[in-house]
Amino acid sequence: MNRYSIFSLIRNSVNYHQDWQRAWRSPEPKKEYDVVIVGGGGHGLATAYYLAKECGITNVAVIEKGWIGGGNTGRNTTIVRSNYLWDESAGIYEHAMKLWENLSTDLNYNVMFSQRGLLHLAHSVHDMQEIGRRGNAIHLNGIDSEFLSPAQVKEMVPFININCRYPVMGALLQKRGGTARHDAVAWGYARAADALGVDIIQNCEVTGFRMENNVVKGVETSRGFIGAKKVGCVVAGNCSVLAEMAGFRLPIESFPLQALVSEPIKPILDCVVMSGSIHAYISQSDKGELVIGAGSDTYNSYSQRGGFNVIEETVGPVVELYPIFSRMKMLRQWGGIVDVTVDRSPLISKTPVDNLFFNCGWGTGGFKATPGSGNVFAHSIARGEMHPIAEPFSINRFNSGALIDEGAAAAVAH
Amino acid sequence: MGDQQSDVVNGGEKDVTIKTTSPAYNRQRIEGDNTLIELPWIGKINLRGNAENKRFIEKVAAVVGCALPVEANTQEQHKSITVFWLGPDEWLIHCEIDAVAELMEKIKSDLSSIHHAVTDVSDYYTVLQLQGPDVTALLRKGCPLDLHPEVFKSSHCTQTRFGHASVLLHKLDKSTFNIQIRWSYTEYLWDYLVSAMDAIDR
Amino acid sequence: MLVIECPWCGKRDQTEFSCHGEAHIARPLNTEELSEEEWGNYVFFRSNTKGVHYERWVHDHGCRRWFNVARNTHSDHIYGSYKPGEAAPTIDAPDTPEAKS
Amino acid sequence: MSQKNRLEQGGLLNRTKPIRFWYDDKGYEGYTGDTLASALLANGVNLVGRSFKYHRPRGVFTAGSEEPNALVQLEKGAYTEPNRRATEVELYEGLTARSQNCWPSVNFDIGAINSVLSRLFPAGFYYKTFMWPQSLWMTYEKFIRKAAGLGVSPMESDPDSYDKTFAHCDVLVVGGGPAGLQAALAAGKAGARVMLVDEKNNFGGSLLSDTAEINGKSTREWIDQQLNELRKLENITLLERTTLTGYYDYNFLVANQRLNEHLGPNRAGSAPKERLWKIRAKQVVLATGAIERPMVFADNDRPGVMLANAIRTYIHRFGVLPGKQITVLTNNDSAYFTAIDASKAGAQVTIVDIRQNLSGEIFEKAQQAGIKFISNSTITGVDYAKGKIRHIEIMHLNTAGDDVTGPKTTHSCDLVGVSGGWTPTVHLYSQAKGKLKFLDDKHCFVPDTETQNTLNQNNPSFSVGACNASYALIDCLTEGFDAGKSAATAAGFDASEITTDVSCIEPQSAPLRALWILPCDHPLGQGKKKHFHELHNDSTVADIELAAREGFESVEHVKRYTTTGMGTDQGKTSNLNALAVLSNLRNTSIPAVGTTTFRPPFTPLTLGSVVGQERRELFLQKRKTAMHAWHDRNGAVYEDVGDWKRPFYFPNANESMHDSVQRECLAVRNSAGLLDASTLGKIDLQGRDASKLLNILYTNAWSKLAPQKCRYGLMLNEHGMVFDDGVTTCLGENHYHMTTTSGGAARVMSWIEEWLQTEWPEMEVYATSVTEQWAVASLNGPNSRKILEKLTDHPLDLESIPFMSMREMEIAGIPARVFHISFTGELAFEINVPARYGLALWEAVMKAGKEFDICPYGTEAMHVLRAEKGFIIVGQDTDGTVTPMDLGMDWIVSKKKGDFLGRRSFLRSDTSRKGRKQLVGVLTENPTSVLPEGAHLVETLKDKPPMNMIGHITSSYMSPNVGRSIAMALVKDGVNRKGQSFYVPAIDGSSQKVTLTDPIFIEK
Repeated sequence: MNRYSIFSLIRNSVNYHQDWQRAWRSPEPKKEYDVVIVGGGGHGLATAYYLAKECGITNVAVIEKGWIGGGNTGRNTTIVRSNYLWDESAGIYEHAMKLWENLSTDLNYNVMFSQRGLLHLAHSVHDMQEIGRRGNAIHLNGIDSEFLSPAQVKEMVPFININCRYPVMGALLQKRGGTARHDAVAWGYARAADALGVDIIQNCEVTGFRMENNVVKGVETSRGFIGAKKVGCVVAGNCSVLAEMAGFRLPIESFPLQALVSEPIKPILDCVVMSGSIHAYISQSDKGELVIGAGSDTYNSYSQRGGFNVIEETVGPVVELYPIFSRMKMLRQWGGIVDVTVDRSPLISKTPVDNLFFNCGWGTGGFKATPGSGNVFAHSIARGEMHPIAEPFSINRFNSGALIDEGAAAAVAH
Repeated sequence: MGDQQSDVVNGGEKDVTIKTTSPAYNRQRIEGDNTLIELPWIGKINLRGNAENKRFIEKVAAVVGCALPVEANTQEQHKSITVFWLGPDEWLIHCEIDAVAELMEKIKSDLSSIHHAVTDVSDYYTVLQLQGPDVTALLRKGCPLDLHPEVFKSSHCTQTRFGHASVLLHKLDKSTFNIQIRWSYTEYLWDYLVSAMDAIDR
Repeated sequence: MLVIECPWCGKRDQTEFSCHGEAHIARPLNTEELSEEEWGNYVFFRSNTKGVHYERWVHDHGCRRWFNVARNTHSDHIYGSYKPGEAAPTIDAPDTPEAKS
Repeated sequence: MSQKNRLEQGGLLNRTKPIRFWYDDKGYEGYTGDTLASALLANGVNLVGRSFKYHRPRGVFTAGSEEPNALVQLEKGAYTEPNRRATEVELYEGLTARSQNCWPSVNFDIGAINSVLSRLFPAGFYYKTFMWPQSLWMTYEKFIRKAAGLGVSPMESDPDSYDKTFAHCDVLVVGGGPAGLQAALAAGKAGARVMLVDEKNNFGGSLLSDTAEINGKSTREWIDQQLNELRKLENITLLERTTLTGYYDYNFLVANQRLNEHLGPNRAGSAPKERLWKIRAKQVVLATGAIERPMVFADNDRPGVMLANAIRTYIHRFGVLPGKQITVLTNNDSAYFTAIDASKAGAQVTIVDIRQNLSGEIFEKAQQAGIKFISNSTITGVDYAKGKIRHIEIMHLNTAGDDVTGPKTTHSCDLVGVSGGWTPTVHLYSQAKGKLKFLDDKHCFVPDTETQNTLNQNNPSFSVGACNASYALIDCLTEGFDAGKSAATAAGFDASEITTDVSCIEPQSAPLRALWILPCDHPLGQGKKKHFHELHNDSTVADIELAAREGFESVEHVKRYTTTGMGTDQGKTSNLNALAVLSNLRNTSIPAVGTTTFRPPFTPLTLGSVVGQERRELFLQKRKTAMHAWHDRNGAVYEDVGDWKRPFYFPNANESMHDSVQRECLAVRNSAGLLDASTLGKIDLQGRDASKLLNILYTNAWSKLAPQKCRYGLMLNEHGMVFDDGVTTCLGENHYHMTTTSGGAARVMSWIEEWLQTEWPEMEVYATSVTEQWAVASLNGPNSRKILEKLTDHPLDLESIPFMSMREMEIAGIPARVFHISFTGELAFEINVPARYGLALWEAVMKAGKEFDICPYGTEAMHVLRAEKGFIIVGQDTDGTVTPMDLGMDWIVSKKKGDFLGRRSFLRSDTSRKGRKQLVGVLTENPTSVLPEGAHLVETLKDKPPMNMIGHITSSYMSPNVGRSIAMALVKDGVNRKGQSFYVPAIDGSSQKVTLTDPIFIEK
C-alpha cells in the first residue's frame, strides 16, 4: 500500500496521478476463512480491520451484497458524539470517540473527523431535567460535558431563534463531538484492512448459513459457499432477514429514516445542533451543505424511502429555530433503514447459533459508534467471549429485563 | 381570546346568571366573501353501542326521532337533532344545549338492558362555521381529503385531519362547512383558517 | 406517502393514521407459567419481515378504530386491510421481483 | 453599448420599455420576459461565475433549470438567495444580483490559484492528506470550508410568506410542451380533472424555440389555440412557473409554484411568494421532455461554450444572439437547426460535425443557408481570455474516433454551441421507483414501460414525448394525446370518442455518432487542457479515470469519490456522460455500469415553501384551558406541558420565580390556593366490564370500589414499568371517571382502545375521552372547605363528602362534580364543571376566597407541595425504568387479584433483583442549598471523574413549609441505605454531602 501524504500527492502529480494503486483489491473468495464478516459497511470493515490489526487474525473476508459503504454508512448525517446517559452506553460510545480522535492517522486516510462541538437544546422544564441528568452522568463518567445558558447558545449560534414555540431554555455541549466524512470511514477502513490481508468481496450476497449441530460452518452466497470458523453479521437494515436465515428472531424493527441537505453555502454554522424534543438535527458539511436529519416513519419498511410528511415535520422546526434558512433550498433528500430496539441501544451479542455473532440494532446512532463497535466486536469474535464493553448489549437483556433504556430517559410524561 | 360574555343562561335554583365562555364566541372574521364564526352552545352527546343489535338501533332511533346512521361518514337529522356516524359503534348527537340532560336520561333508561354508553361532550368540542365561495380552497390547505364538490357532496360529513388537529367536517351546502374540533384546539384552527383566508388569491 | 384503506372510512391519506407494529401477537394467558424467554419473546421479539408484513394501524384522525394491513415492507405495496379478529389474508407471491426477500 | 446582442425583433418580450437591473454593481437594461441570463447575454456579459473547486471562469451554459454554471447571489439583505440559476430568474425592475464563489471579483479571483495548482487536487485529494498532525486538521479544515460552499445564506429572518395546499386530480400532466398540452387536452375532453404544470413562465416548452409548423400554423399560434381550448374545459388547473419537484409513493407528488417571485421583493401586497402543492393524482403523465447533452472535449467549460439548443432558445424566446462567430460542435442533426436559425439571425456559423459522411435534408438546408461544414473533426482547444473566447483549435478524428490526426487549424470564434444528442428527463419517473432501460440506437435511458406496472404499481403513470426519447414533433403530439386518453380511461372516464388531428412536416434525422470522449492533442488529463464531463463540481474525465484506477468501480463510488452529479444541478447535463466515460474505462456497456438513483427534489426546493403557512403561530398549536384568559390577565408565566400552556407561577409585580413559588406554597399550606388542573387527562368508562378493565390496567384491585368513591392507581406497560398514574372514581354502577397525567392523556386513551379493540373485543366497556369537557379548579388548603361552603348549599363535612369520594353539587350555581382528593396533602377539593363554566367557576372561587387571601398557584408550586408529601410525578420521578416496588409503592400492587398488564415482568431476573434503584428522600447537609435536578450521588468523592454513580436526583426544591431544601432520588438499594450519607458532585467541581431519608417531608 503506498502511503498517503502531501508528499506522495506532490510526487504523483508529476505524472498526472497515473501511479496510484487500488485502495483495496477485488479478490476472488477463498474456500474458507477464519472469520467471515457479513456486511461491508463501516462497522463490518472496522471489525475486519481490528481483527487483523489487534487480534492477529488476518484470514478474514468482508462480504458485501452491494458496494461497500452503500448502506447507512453512506446515508447518515455523520454526527459523532459520546454524551449518552447510561454507563454502558458511555462505555461504548466513548471508546469509539477515543478511536475517532486518532483514526485518520491510524488508517492513513483522512476521515475528516472534525470536533466542532455538539449542542443538545432543551426546550422545556422536562428537557432541562433530562440534560441535567445526562450532562452530570457524562461528566462523572469522565467525558466532557458542559451546560450552556440560552445566551451562551446564542453566542455559538448567533442566528438561532431562542424564543420560538418551545423556547431554548438551555443546552448541553460536548466540545469533542462533531462530524466525520462518512464515505471516507468505509473507504479508509477498507483500504487499511485490505493492506493487512483482509479480502473485501463486493457484489456477493449471503443467501444462507451452513450449520452443523448448531455450529456455524460458513455462509452460502451468490458466489457460492464460503467456509468460516466464525461469522460476524453487521448488516444494518437486513439483520432480521439474516437472523431468520439462522433460525432465530431479534428484538428489532426496521423503519425508514430520512435526511436532507441544502444547497452549499459559505460557512455559517460551525457546530452541530440537535433538538430532540422538536426533532431538528442540523450541521454544515465541509462542502457547505446544511445537513439535516429527519425523523423516522412509524411503519416497518425496507424500501429506503419515507413519506414527504416527515420532511415537512423536519423542515418546520428547522425554519422555526433558524428563520434565516427559510429562503435556503433543499437540494437532495434520501432515506435509509434504521434497526430499532425497544431500549434504543444496540445488540452486540452471541446468538443461539455457536460461533455466529451479531452486531446490530444501532437505530439512528450507528455511525458515531463505528470504530468502537468494530473494535469490541472484533475482540469478542476473536476471543469467543464478549468484550467487557460489549457484554451489557447482549440479546439476553430482553429476557432478563436489564435494558439500557436510552429512549426512556428522554421520554415525556406529566 | 376565549373570554367573551355570552347570552345569559339560567343558573338553576339560585337564579343567578352565570357567565359562560367558549374559545371563539362572538368572534367573526370576514375576508372578501368568506366568513368564519363559531356556533356556540350546541349540545353534544357521544353515543356508543352495537350497531348489529337491532334493538339498540331501534330504541335510539325512537328517542332521537331519526334513524341511527350505520353507513360510515353519514349523518341523519330530525328537527334540531343531528346524528353523525363516528365509528362502527360510535355516534355523535348534536342537539339544543338545554336538551342534553333529558336526552341522555331517556337514552339511558330506554337502553338500560342493552350494553351502551352515553357521554356529554358538549364542551369537549366547539364548532366553527366557514362560509363563502372559497371554502373548499380554504379547507384543503390543511385537510388531505379530496373536497371537490363532485366527490365531497353537500350533507356529507366525515372525521379527518386539519393541520395537526382532528376535526369533524360537515358540509351543509356548496359554500358552507361546519368544522367541529376539540375545545383546546379551537384557537389553532381559527388562526389557521384566518391565515388561509388572508392568503386566498384574488 | 402511503394511502391506507380504513375498513370503515375507506381510502385515506397515510397521515390520518398511525402504525403500531406487527399484528396477530396474542397476549399469552397463563403469563405466570411462561419462561423468561417466552415472555421476552412476546414483549420484545418481532418477525420484522422483509416482504409481506401483517401490521396494526389506527385511524387516529378518523373513526379511531384499530385494524390490520397486509403490506410489502420492501416495495411498500399494500395488499389490503382487514378488521381485527379477521384472519390474515394469505398472499402467495410477493407482488414484485424486488419485493422477494 | 446597451444590449448589443439583442436582435431587432423576436422573443416573448415586452419591448415597450426597457427595465433596469444590476449585476456586480453595474447597471444594465433588459426587458420583461427576459431571464437574468438572457439579459446578461443581451448585454454581452459572458463570464458569470467561478467554478466550485478550481474557481475556473464560467459562463451561461444552458437556457433552463439544468444550468450548472450561471449561479448567482440574488438580491440583498433579508431578500438575498444563494445559488440562483440566472437561466431561471425572471427579470424585474431593479433586480440585483452578484456573482458567487469569487474574491475580490469574478474577473480577478484569488481562488483561481486552485486552477493553477489543480494538478495537486485530483479527485479525493483531501482523503490523502491533512492527516498529520491530526491536531492540525481543524485548522486545515477551516480553509477547506471557506473555499467550499457557493453563495451565502441570508442573515435576516425571511420577510416573505409561503403557502401550501393539498390538491387532488384524475390526471396530472407534468410539462407543458407539445406532448403535455396534447395529453392535458385529451384527458380534459374526456371529463377528467386535470392539472397541467410547467416550470417556465409560458406553456409551450420546446415549441417556444422551434420554427416548425403544426397544421400549417406557427408553433405560437398552435400553443395559444391549445390553451384556449383547455381554458374552456371545466376542472382544468393550469399552473405556470410550477416545478414538479418530487414524485413519491401512491402518486403523491409535490410541486412548487412561484407566485410572485418574478415581481421582485418590492412588489405590492403581502401575497405569498411561493406555494407548495401536495398532489394526489389518480394518473400521471410525464411529458418532461429531454435535456441536451454536452460533448466532452478539451476545455469544454470555457465561458462562451453553450448547449446548441440553448443558443436557439435565446434567439427565439429572448431575441438574443449571444455570439457573432458561432461554431457548432455536434454529433447529430438537431444542432443544425440552431446553426440555421443563428445564421438567419445574422451570425457567421461553422458546423464541426464528428460524423464522417454528412447528408440528408437538413444538411442540405444548412448548406443552402451558407453554413460552413467541417466533418469528421472535433474541437481540440478553446482559447479564452478576458471574458470571451478568442479562437478555437480544430483537428480531424481518426476512424476509431479515439485520437486526432493531421494538422491543427485555428478558427476565430466567439461562441461555441455543442450538442451530443439528447437525454430524456426521466428524473421524476426514477424518483417514483420506475425502472429505466437503455436504448442502444438512441444512446439514452428511457422509462421501462413494460415493467412499469409490475415494478411501480403504486405509481400509475405514462411517459411520453422526448421524455420517452420520441424526438420527432409529430410523435410528441400523438403520443401525448394517446397518453392523455389512456390516463383518463385508467382514471375511469370514457375517452373512446376523443380524437385529434395534427400534422407537421419534419425532415428525417440521420443517426448520431456516439463518441463519449473527444480526444485532443495530448493524452487525457496529462496536459494543460481539461475534459470536463461535469461542470458544476469541476469533475473531469481524468478524475473518473483516477477513481477507477483506485478501485472505485461502482457508479455510486465514482459519484461519491469524484462528487460528479452532486452539485446544485444534480448532474442534469452530466449524468449520462459520466456513465459513458466510466463504461469506456471499464469497457462494458452503459447499462452494465448502471444508473445512479435520482432523488427529490428535481430542482432545489425552498425550505420556506415546505413549511408554508405552518410557521410561527401555526407551527404548533398552543392548547389553552377555559381559565386561560384569567391567567393572562393576572400575569401568569406559562410552562409548556405537551402542547398545553399551563401557569408555571403567578408572580406579583417584579417578583422572582423563586419568591413567587415560595409565596404560593406557603399560601396553600397556611390558608388556600387554587390550581388550574383542567389539563389532566379524563376518560369516561361505561359498561359492565369496566371494573374488570381497571383490574387489568392498574396494579391494584378495583372490584370493590363503591359508587362516589375514588382510588389512586398506577399503570404499567408490559415491561412492568410505570407509565402513568391518576385517580379513578366510580360514578355509579359500571360507570367510572378516570384521570391521567396531562402529558399522558392521549397515550392512555389509545392504550385502552388498543386492548379493547384488538385483544378483548368481547369486554363490555366503552371508553370516551372527556378531557376538555371538564374544566377543573383544584382548591387546596386548610381554608378550602370554608371557601367552598360560601358557594354551595351542599354540606362539605367529612360525613357528607369523605376523603377520596366525589359528590355532585352546585358550586356558584354551576352544576359540578366535586372530588375530595388531594395532591398536596392538604384539605382539598377538585371542582369539575363543564368547560363553558370554567372561567366563571374560577372567578367565583377566587372571589369567595378573597377574605382568606386565596392564592392562585402554578405547576411549580404544585410540584413542591406534592414533593413535601413524597407524592411522585410520573415522567419526573420515573423514567420508564421504574417499577412500583422501586417507588416503594408495593402496597399498590395487588397480590390477590391475578394478572394485570406488566405483572409478569416483575418476575424477570433483573426486575426482581435486589438493590435496584429505589425512590428515597435526600437532605443536603446545608439546608439552604438546593440540589440541581439530574445531579448524581456517589459513594466516594474523587478529586476528578470518573466517579461511580449510585443514583440521581429526580426532584429538588426549596420547601418553605419544611423550612429547608428537599429532594427525591432514585438510588441503588436506596431503601436499605436510608440514614447513610453520600456526595453529590457538580460539574464545576464543587460537591455537597447528603443523607438519604424517607421521601416524605411533612407528616400529617
